[in-house]
Amino acid sequence: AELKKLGLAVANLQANFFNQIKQSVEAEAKKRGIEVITVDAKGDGPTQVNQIQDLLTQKIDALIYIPAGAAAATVPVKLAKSAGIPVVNVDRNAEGAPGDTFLATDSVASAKAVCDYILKEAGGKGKMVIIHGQKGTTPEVDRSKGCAESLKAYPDVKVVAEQFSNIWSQDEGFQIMQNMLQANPDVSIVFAQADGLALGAAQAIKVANPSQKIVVGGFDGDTAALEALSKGVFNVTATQQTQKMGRDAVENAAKLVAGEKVPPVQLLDATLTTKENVAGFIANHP
Amino acid sequence: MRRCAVTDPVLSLRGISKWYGPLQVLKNVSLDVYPGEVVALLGENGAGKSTLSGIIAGSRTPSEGSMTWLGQPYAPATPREAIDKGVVLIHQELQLLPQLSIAENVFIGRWPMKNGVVDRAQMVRRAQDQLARLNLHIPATRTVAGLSTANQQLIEIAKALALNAKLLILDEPTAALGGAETEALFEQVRKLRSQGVGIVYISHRMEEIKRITDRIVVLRDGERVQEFSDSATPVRTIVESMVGRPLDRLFPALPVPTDHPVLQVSGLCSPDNSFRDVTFDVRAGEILGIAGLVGAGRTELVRAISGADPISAGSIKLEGEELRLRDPADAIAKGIVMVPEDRKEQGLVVGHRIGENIIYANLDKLGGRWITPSVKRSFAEKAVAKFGVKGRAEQYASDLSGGNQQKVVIAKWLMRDPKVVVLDEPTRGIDVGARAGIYDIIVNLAKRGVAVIVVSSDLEEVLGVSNRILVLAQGKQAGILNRDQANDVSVMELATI
Amino acid sequence: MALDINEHGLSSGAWLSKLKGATGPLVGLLALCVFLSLSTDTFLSVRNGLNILDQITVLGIMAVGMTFVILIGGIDLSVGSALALAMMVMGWTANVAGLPLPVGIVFALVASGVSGLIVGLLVTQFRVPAFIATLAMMSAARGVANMITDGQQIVGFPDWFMMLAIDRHFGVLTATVFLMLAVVLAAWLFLHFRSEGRMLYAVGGNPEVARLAGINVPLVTIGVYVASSVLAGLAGIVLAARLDSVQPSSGLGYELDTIAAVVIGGTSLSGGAGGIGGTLIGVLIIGVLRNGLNLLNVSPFLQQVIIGIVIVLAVGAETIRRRRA
Amino acid sequence: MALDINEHGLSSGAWLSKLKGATGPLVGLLALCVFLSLSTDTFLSVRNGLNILDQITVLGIMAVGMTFVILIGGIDLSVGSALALAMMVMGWTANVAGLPLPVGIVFALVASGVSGLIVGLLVTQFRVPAFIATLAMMSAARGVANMITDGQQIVGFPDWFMMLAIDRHFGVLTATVFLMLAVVLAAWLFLHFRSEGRMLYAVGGNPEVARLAGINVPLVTIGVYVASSVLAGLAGIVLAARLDSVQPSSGLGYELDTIAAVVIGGTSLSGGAGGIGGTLIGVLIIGVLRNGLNLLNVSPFLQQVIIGIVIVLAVGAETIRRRRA
Ligand SMILES: Nc1ncnc2c1ncn2[C@@H]1O[C@H](COP(=O)(O)OP(=O)(O)OP(=O)(O)O)[C@@H](O)[C@H]1O
Ligand SMILES: Nc1ncnc2c1ncn2[C@@H]1O[C@H](COP(=O)(O)OP(=O)(O)OP(=O)(O)O)[C@@H](O)[C@H]1O
Ligand SMILES: O[C@@H]1[C@H](O)[C@H](O)CO[C@H]1O
Ligand SMILES: [Mg+2]
Ligand SMILES: [Mg+2]
Repeated sequence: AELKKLGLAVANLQANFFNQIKQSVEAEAKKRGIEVITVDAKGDGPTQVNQIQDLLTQKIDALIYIPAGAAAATVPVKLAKSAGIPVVNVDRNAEGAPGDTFLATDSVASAKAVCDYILKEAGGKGKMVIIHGQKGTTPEVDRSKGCAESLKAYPDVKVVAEQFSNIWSQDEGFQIMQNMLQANPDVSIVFAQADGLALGAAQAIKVANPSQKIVVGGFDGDTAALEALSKGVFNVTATQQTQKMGRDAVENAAKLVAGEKVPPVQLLDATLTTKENVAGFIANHP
Repeated sequence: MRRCAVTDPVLSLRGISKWYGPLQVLKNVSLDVYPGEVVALLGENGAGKSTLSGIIAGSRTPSEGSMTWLGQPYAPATPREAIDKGVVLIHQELQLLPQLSIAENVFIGRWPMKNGVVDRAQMVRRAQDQLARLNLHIPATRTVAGLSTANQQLIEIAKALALNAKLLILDEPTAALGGAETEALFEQVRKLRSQGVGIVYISHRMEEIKRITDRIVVLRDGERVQEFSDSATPVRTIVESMVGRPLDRLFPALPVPTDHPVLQVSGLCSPDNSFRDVTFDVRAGEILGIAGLVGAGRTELVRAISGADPISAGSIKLEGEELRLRDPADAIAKGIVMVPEDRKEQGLVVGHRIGENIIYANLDKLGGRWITPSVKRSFAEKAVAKFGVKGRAEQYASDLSGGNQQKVVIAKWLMRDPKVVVLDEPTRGIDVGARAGIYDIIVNLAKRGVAVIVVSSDLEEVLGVSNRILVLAQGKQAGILNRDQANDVSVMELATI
Repeated sequence: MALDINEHGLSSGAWLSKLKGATGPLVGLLALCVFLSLSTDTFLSVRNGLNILDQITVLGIMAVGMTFVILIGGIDLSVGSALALAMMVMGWTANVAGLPLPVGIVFALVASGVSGLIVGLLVTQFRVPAFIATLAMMSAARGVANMITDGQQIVGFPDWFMMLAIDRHFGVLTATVFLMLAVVLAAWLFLHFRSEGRMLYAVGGNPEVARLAGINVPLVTIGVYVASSVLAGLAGIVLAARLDSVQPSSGLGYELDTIAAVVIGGTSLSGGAGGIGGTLIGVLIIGVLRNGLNLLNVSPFLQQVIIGIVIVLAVGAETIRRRRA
Repeated sequence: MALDINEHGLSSGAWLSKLKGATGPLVGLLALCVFLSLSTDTFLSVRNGLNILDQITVLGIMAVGMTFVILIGGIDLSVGSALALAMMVMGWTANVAGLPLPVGIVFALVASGVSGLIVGLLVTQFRVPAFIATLAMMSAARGVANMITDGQQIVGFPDWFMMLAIDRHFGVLTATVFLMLAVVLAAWLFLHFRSEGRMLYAVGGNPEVARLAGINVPLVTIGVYVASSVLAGLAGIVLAARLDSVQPSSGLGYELDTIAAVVIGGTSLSGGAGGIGGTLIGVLIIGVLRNGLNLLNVSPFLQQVIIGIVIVLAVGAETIRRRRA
């Protein structure tokens, strides 16, 4: 069979990372003459289940699926499977019901790299806070795991506060960091699990104007974040290959529809990005 | 006082008609009002008096006809335009903002300004002056909420007086007023008349009409049917012109009460002292009137008896059994029901159908089974028919005239066969014809052995309908008069101690 | 037809007029359906119809409770949180405490009922405005829902549970859709034919009139908030079946959706007027609109704009209709 | 004292009573402050006080507009979206179209004003209930905000802009806090001393009474919705300065926060009663509460529960006070 109509179910278009993937999927599909139907769950699992029902009603040939929540992730896959539609999971995968293939960044390794960098930058000691992503989602779980590994090597760093965000957004990052700074004014290290959160945190720090230096690490390589990185707004991120992820997703969907076999998990690298090497990513996002 | 033939009218109406959809409520009405005269506008409920007032004051637009103001064509599109010309209407319904101060209410929409800002000090001062004109000595900075209806009505009047009107229309200004307040109002009306203000006066109280007005114009079914300018015209003639048929009598003959006491009240006190140490009983088949000046505590007393307000001391016994009333439901369950003084806020859900309103008071009787539309309709229709409500069960209460609304309130209670019926101001704002109907209902209740309590500010009414009259003065029981001892002098003497 | 009139006292015209404020929305709904049937080849199919029913179960159940609340002139902002609380209590009971799932369901309904009871007591005994009482409960119940598992979701319930939302019995209705329809029907019968139902209208029409008519206004009020919360809890259980999981952030923002459905359906926010029929129309408008926009392949951002416009049209149509009349 | 009465017509006791519905909340606010001063060593400091002021700027400005709306008996659910719309228009004008930022600010305020104008027209001319009209606008304006940059955020404005939210002039107030205080003061003066301000109370108290008193009710209503939207837009600009970026998801859920602040401050949802003084107290309660819970290092989930409880206490205190009286 041939891939003619593709459903794209996005978790939340307000996150730049997803928006980049969406734009890449749509560009790639256009190139191949494939029709894409995009739906945005705005972070709500039940909404996404409804949307996927509607996609299936429209007889899509394949589904690219970025789960909106941690909890409901299995249902859409089951729905699609029972309709005989192949599923490409991107960024997040559900344990009980994985997609036919899963495309994502190796978050454990990349988060370890980011944390290694900020912990070293801070001199290997001090108080640290972690702003998590949406609780229980694959990237949140993996990035927490990666950073924890890194922390093992730095016994003098004390994690004094951890909080979860809901939609990985800048407002949330700002709010959470502001709260954390009130309770812990002497924080010197911040790991925010996405660039939106990191940018918000950096701004909260700027507004609070603390006496100590605070190192901030993010994740993603959001368009706006890379600009900010180049201006020294925060210290480091891991740039994910969003463009490639989008292209690969379409590619894999086409293969699955054609009946070809694809590996169940395909992890991509993210590149540790600092002020030094950011220019290349701004010019040309991977 | 006769108008001078050479002066021109301030206001002339020619051929005014008004339709609401297919319903014509004013038919080709013409009217002149001259400076310095008081014209009474009379008619039954629904005759079109308020509609005509609204047209003059710019709050409604006529469907046909024309008006002139001081000789110039006059067609106000908004109340503002009319007010600016000097046409001021005191609406039948209170038009006050309870959350705001009295002063602000008096000057609403026309705040005294100084340097582009509202001059609050001046506003309070001037409002206080206006209140003083009506013998009202309440601080003008007080909020309106919580004031008695009578005082609110006086504020409404003060609001109009502050406007320096050339034409003042008063739509039932005394419906909620007692004798003293009415006098204060009349004094102001006379003063304005002597200053050359033209006045249109609407009321259902015939004795007032005779006292204050120079000329009487009667509306019937939206038509101007007659004019009386001879002050010697007997009331009966005027009333018959209003209702369009001969009227035999207003008050029916009272039955003789039994000796069996149904309700016994002793030493009753209210927590806020609005009445103290009240003791009386009402026998089966008896009508007990309660009289007193405005603010004497009559409403509070009957509300307490019917469970609407708490008491702080004393006892209420029904057929010998002492009652502990925590809320109206308790009283209703025992057979004590009340027709409250404020029809629109307490008696009826005006936005709902008549049938529903009747059902609301009888839900426990209908409860436990399915209230199907047919159950509901037959129940409501029975009530409507039994008490002569002019209307159908599925009509909205808001579509009925005041008199018919009042009958619905009575009907909803009487379907329960109560032992004690309390009526607080049962004929407020109701025309003479409809009033006779309500008196008939009251007397028929007594004939059936019900104990009836009637509270009224209309002295003629209490005198006409009661076997005995309890008089309250500032919350204290001033005395109980038998029918043969009671007359306006004896009642007023007790009320003013 | 003539028989109809005699039996139910209502001609078909009268039936229409029974919907009162909802005729505009009904026209809007029908117009929407006609438009979607013509402009897509997927909308008008049994399968899609059943999908829509599936999709509105949660909203539909919550909207029934909200109709009660709005009818008495109140408002309930806590429904989304009550839903989450019920879900977490159920999940915890079944998957952490290890009790049978039905016990979890009972606990869940009790938990949401308690939340409604607290709201009812705050409103009637402490005179806290409903808006504030339910706003506070929205925050507090969400907090408790989060604390149960420290913010963690719980995944995986017995198969029979999930099947309630998936198995189409007799090839048509899932158990959850059936439940919603049963709730709607029961609520309609209750409001129309039971004296307790009529009390809601009286209280909403004018609480003082209702009190003087012998109706126990505080009791009715408390009952209504408990009902609204329990129905939100029930909706949470349906949602759990649909998602085969529970998480404490469920139902965020549902309060506005639910109120919108009720108000679009012609129930007046000032109380005393409206009903379940209108609410069903309101729920369907929201459901059909979201479904249709997906089928039309309207881009997500434009969808938001169109949803806004259609809601205004559906409600505004009522005004225009009245003006003509 | 006697002099006071003569000069201002108000004794100090009367001043307190001017707050009417807000005395309970004021007591609540004071109790909260005393409690936090005793239980933390960080709360009672100039620095923390200034922090709180910074944190409430956005809410404070929006709450002023919402006070107007609620005073006339309306409600505005679209403020969060109007804020986002203004932010995106400003960002797009300045960073995409490349016009000077002040031009962007003007365009932003105009855009939010248009959104308020549409709401006002819907409410007055098409009789759409405010709840529905603003709910629809909430969806539509959010959609438009998203479409401007296809959902992307815009980061990086001229330094002077960000400094408005950071630089503490004379070591005390940032420009944005100053702006908020100016807005609050202006609104207070307007409501108290301008006839247009008094009209709001009349319209909210009873629109028919207002009409009969010659007040142009539709015009007042439209003006109020425009003001509310423009103030939300202004809050958006302040937020942009604070975040040094704009994104279309900003302000999600702010409508309930804003309404809560106003209602906690004693302004009645049924209109006609309340004022800016109370709103300021409501905003401060929310601000101090959030700040205090952080200083006390209360876990986020427990914070939600406590926020709910404190809101109820602050408002319920009013009832208890009245009962005593
Ligand atoms: N807005 C309206 N729509 C339809 N009919 C109306 C409306 N307002 C008044 N009416 C009808 O017009 C008629 C005249 O009403 P109006 O209020 O002028 O009577 P009225 O003489 O003032 O009576 P009352 O003595 O009870 O005050 C009544 O039949 C009334 O039901
Ligand atoms: N001048 C006043 N200032 C403040 N409160 C008043 C004033 N006059 C009356 N009240 C209060 O208003 C309430 C209602 O009084 P109201 O006049 O209704 O009593 P009433 O005896 O039933 O008279 P009526 O039924 O004729 O109006 C009473 O509690 C009374 O204390
Ligand atoms: O991995 C992604 C990104 O970090 C994004 O910022 C939000 O959602 C996560 O799942
Ligand atoms: Mg009248
Ligand atoms: Mg009275």
